[in-house]
Amino acid sequence: MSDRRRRIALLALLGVALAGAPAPSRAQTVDAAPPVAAAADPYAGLTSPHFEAIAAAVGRLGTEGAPQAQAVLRALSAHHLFVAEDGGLYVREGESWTDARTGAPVTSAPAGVRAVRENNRVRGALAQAMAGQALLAGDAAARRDAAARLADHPDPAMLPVVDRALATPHEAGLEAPLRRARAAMLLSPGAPATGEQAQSAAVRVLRDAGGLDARAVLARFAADETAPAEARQAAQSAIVTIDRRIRLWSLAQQVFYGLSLGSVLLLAAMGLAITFGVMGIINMAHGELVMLGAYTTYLTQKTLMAVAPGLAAFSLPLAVPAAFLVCGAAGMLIERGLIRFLYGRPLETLLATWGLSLVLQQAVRSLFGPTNVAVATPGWLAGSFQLGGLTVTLDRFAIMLFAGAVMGAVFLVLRRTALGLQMRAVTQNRRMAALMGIRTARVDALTFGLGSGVAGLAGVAVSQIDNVSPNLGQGYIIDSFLVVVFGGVGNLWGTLAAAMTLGVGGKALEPLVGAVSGKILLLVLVILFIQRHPRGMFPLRGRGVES
Amino acid sequence: MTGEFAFRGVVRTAAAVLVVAALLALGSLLPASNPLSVSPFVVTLAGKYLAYAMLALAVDLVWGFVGILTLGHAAFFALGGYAMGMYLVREIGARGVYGNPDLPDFMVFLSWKSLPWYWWGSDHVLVAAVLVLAVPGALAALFGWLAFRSRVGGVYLSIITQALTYALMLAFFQNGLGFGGNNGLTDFKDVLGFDLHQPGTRAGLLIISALVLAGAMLATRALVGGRFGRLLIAVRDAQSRTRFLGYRPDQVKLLVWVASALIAAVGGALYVLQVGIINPGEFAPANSIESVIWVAVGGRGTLSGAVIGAVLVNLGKTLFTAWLPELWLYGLGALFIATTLFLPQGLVGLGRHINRRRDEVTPEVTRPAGDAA
Amino acid sequence: MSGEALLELRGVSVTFDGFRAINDLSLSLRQGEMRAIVGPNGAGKTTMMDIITGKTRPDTGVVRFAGHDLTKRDEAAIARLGIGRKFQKPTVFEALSVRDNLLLSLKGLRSPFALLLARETAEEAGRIDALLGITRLAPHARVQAGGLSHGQKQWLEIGMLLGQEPQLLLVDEPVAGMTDAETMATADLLRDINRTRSVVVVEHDMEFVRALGVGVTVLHEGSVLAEGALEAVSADPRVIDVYLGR
Amino acid sequence: MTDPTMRFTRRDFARFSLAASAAMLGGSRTLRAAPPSGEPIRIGVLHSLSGTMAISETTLKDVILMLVELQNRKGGVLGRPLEAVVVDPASNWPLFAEKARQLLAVDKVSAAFGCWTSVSRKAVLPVFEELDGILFYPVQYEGQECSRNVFYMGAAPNQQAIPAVDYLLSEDGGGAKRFALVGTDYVYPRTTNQILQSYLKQKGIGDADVMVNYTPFGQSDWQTIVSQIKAFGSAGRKTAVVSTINGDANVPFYKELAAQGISATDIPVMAFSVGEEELAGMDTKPLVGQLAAWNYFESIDTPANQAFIREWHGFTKNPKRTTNDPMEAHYIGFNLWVQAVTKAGTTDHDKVIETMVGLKQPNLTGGVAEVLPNHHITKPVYIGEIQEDGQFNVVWQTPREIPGQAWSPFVPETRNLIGDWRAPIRCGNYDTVKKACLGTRHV
Repeated sequence: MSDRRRRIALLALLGVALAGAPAPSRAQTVDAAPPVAAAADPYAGLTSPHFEAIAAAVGRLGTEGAPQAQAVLRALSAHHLFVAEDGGLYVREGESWTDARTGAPVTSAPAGVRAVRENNRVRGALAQAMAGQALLAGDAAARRDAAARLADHPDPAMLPVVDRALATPHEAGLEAPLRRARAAMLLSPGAPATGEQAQSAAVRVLRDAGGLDARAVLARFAADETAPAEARQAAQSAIVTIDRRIRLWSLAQQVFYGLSLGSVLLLAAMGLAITFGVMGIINMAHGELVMLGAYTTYLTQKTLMAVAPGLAAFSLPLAVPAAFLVCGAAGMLIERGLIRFLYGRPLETLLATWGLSLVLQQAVRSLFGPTNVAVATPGWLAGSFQLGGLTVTLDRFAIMLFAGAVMGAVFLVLRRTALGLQMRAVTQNRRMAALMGIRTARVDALTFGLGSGVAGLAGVAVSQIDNVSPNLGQGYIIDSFLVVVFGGVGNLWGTLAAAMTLGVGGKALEPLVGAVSGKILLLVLVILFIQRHPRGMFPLRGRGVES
Repeated sequence: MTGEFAFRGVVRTAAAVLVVAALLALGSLLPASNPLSVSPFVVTLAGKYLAYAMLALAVDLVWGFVGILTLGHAAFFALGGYAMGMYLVREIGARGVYGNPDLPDFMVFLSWKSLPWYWWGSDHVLVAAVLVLAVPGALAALFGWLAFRSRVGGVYLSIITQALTYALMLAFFQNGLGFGGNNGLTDFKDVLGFDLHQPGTRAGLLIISALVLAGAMLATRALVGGRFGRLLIAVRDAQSRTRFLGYRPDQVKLLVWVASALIAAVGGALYVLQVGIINPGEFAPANSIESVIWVAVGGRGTLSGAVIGAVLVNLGKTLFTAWLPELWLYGLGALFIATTLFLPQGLVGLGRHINRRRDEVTPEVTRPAGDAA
Repeated sequence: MSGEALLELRGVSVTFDGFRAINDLSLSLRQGEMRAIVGPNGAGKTTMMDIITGKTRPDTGVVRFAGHDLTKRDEAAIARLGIGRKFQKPTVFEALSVRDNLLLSLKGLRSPFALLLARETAEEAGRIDALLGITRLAPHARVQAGGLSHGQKQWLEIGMLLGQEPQLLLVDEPVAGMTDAETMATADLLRDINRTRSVVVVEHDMEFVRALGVGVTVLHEGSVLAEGALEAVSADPRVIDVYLGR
Repeated sequence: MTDPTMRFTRRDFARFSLAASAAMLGGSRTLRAAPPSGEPIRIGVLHSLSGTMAISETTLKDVILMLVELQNRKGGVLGRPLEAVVVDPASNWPLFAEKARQLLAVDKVSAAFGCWTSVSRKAVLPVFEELDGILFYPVQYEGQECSRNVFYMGAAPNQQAIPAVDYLLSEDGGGAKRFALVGTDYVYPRTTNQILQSYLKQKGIGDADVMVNYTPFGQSDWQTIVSQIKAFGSAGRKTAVVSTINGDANVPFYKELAAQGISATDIPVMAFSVGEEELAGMDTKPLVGQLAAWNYFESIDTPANQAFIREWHGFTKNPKRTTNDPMEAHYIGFNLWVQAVTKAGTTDHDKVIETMVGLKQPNLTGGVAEVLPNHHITKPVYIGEIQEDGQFNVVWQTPREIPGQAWSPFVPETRNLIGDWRAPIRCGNYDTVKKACLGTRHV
């Protein structure tokens, strides 16, 4: 019996295998004589249910072009291209339909239409084709992007397009990427035979260009037995050169990763450095305040989308003050309603705030549901830019700057404002401060509010790189405490140093021992460090500390 | 005299624990038809509470009497649990899913070829018993020695205890470590030949837990009751003064710290026997914090309070997770806030407040300076 | 001067991040001597105490007590050598009863393991009662120390000091915040103690110092400014300078 | 002292769930068939409503409540009303065991629907076997288990992982030649990757072309790993990522992918734990084209699915609330159970378990789920690409339902194991070579 079931399973697997049976890759179809039907009608492929055929057709539209090619490709990328039962291709703009092949508007909506099928394969071909189009017809910026795209995704079928672009006069900025693209194509499978010289030259171009994509092309070429030996040799050595360059840069890269991780830790810990470090309140609900900040960001974004979609891109700048105010207010509420009754009893505070954190989590769960909420990353924060061999991701970079800014602001408040002065006075000698007429209660509330507000700011940053869910806070509370204690309680510089040390240290360990062991190792190191230096990296000195 | 009342409380509570446990155990052996019969579910539950009570007792010993706020005591609890779990897993022997006499199931299906060396001897009950005490004890000794010698105190100590348990949690989550990763150790069959699923065995385990707990309570009472106990209070409240009297507070702390870790470890072992699963979740810092909260709810520095707190809070948890699945967290959170605000000395403190007599003092009356640092 | 030095500091210096608290301080105390240390705030009186009792390690210099090098020992070891210290602010174990405070101070058991099993012996009870007598705290024996008056706490601490049966007592401003009556009584008590033990008293209160009628060492900016009988010292222009800032 | 409270609990459960169902029925009180009567049949709902797993499990609780409501509207089961007993194991594994025991011993539920993580299942397994209960487990899992008391409604590895890799190997899938297996460090990814590795070897993919990486739960900083993947992809051969990353860590992972400019057309990511529910919490624009393999997608257009989604939106009073694969699994499981009870004419656990095998239940995607002798079911496999709207666009599917394999033929230790709960074998781990039942669990 069981054998029968086994057989069914095998059959199924077989079916699977058949479904994905090897089919000729697009590059080949382009060079080989195109399928009979397609020869007559370049659009025929698009009507096919098979991704392979669709991709092929798209490719050919990109290379060989056709009267309506551009319009059709644009329509396809916008999901506006439809196939009718009769095999007709139609573009839909709102409610009006046009015949894709001729561009002529059709009066009555075609019958039984379905959207042209898409998948990664088709999208890939589409991107190539559009790049080809842009290279010939686009504006300067579009042309440069297109050239870069073609260089990173070399496809010999595009060679004529690139050559045409090179032949026509073009601005200086375009030359390099075009050369790179051309070189990459010459070394890619299915490239026209150009002989060893040309290939070695191409290898040199790519070697000087460097980068992972160039490396990929060279690697493929070097592995290809049919290519001439010398050229492959050259490719090999080129790869070595590139790898060396990459290794050098990767050090800088690790540091960048470390610093960006450090700034996240710093942001998360800074609020705590105030409430815990300066006021000595063990606030276990700190993480939840960070979470509130993240949810405030979400709400800000949602409201903007609703009321002023145009401004959606600015939701983050708006979320910053919003989160600060919301969390600051929440903080003062907590201080007035709970913590002030517990001064001088830090451990009770710990327990009460722990209880509070449970309540806050559950409250958010009831309000927003237990699942994550989506916080969009505005366009100006998406993607990354190259700094030499260094990939700088925009969101991380922004968070670094943000962390720096917040740090600076907190310093100003503590060092330059009356409030800051009063805060330090109260924390150093409450009774004396009171005698000098400082309204300590008010100062306490404000200080805690400030710390909570900063936690909220951390929430804004975190919403860009992490889940926004009721559990968000839990993920940061332990690390935050560790940072503050490691740095030395009551010392913002210490917090900064600790955050960066943990960040860079963690990122330095990760490639060596893996993420998990790295974190464990780091924790152990911190424990040992604190046992050598019981008051952290930057201990506060003076008589007051002892008691 | 110091805590006299509390200590009478200890005896009373220990007695109560024994009686209730005995009643439940007997009740579970009655036929279900009998009105006095107790569902085996309740028995295991009670056993679990008592195991937690051991943990709470351990926490109270260091927090209530030496002023060390530990946020990582669950680590010792869990380690004791794992040691016991290893033994129980080996007991399964060839009855596992793969019928492999040498390797636990989780190793078989992650294609381990042989037992890692640190599993050696875990199939002998005596070795297991030693491991239950030795491993957490050794860790506590090492950690404590380092910490107290270099005079790490206050929140610094609290935070690194938390870091310790957190690190252990991450470590045990790793499947590479050979303790079943996230799944931990489970699906135990029997202990010393007694089928763990038999009501008889369960009843027996409950009785044993009660006896061990009562024993631990009286032992700690002796520890903190006598002259040594006075020294503990002295160390808790004015550590440096004891130095100038010629005492070595670090030694005192270390002694109590290790003792406390051992109590927690035994608790963990009993826990695993009755709950039937141990996994890295037990190391979660949240668990340690909760154990502190049990003590706070019951009344810090009273021993009996720790036990009462642990049982009540967990009972509440059991009931509320069933009654109000959506809302129970509010209840729990509110409970902690309310206790700290209105019952600074916990339930025992409340009880004492009600029938307070003149000049009767407890360690809690004056705020330990040790806390603030 | 006859008799070898019980306590000797030679060329002791210590700095706290830049600030020289003790500067090449030398001072020696004979067996059975009582010495009063005076000096304006920040003269380094308390720091000197810290150095002797091992709370602070000197950067340079020698600190010897009855032939032992103190710089190598920690507080506990030094206390066991027979140096008792009374703090400026009375520090007693407030959660414990007066009796328990004294019990803990009694010379003898110090190892935690020994204490585990130790029970209070009749002999110890006797010593405690004696101390209660000396410190006039008998009526409050069972009261929690936290509940005592300031003066009583001072006395209790002195009692604990005696319980240690030290050769040398370091007493830091014992009469701060005491009534005149209490002050005089304290003076008597210290003179009493001095019959059997050496004493170093740090004090501002000149009346009190006069009442003690002992040799005086004036500290200034971490080193000895003048030494000798009170009259001589208080006549010393440099001292007057320091005190009256003329 | 606990005993009376327990009785309270029991009474209180009744009160709670009555109140609950009353609230749920709300408007629907008007339409009703022959009103069910008599002692209600209790079924347990064992899903975390708090803690880390609440993210995924709360929805499943709601689904069961909805199905119960529907069934009661249809006249209940055996003419008796159904009553859902909801408890909160709070993402705490020992608590799962405790709650399971409570449902079986105290509330005497006829069947329980619950668990998400493997560890929670492993935690309750001994309890269900000891007290001979019935558990319907709705989530795809690592396999290598076959208990008499559990019915596995989610996909076994051969119903998700293997077909997914086949797609990636195919031309349409990009013809990947290099694979990065990225997962959270727990049993499901470990086992799945182990299976995939030996499968890939069979497909002629060398070890050098397979990269395996494990990260802790809730990993939130993916910079290093993503850059490693990027480098791994620069060897000149088409590279794909197979992600067994646990739900929570996915958002930062995809965000980092997008940030470092890795698009689905360059290095596609095939995920096994990312469904509509998870996407609802993500900004999907940068994810377009990323892949997921499931046995159900909300976007699959069948009348049954339409009706189900309509019910769901009505029940949750939220027209945006998504449906996902584990929900379908519960739908199938619940209806199979109803069938079994009706057919057996009793809720007696043994009889129901006996009746289950061989039952057929139409799934929501136009196919049929049949309960196999190994207590797994037949499932179709779909590959979907993420679209801007947070839905999946099905780009590939298996020609027919695939029967679930309890034991993977790709793991040497279990190559010869099968589960068959019918006479004469009656064994969850039967060695077809030794012709013997391993272990003693099920005797």
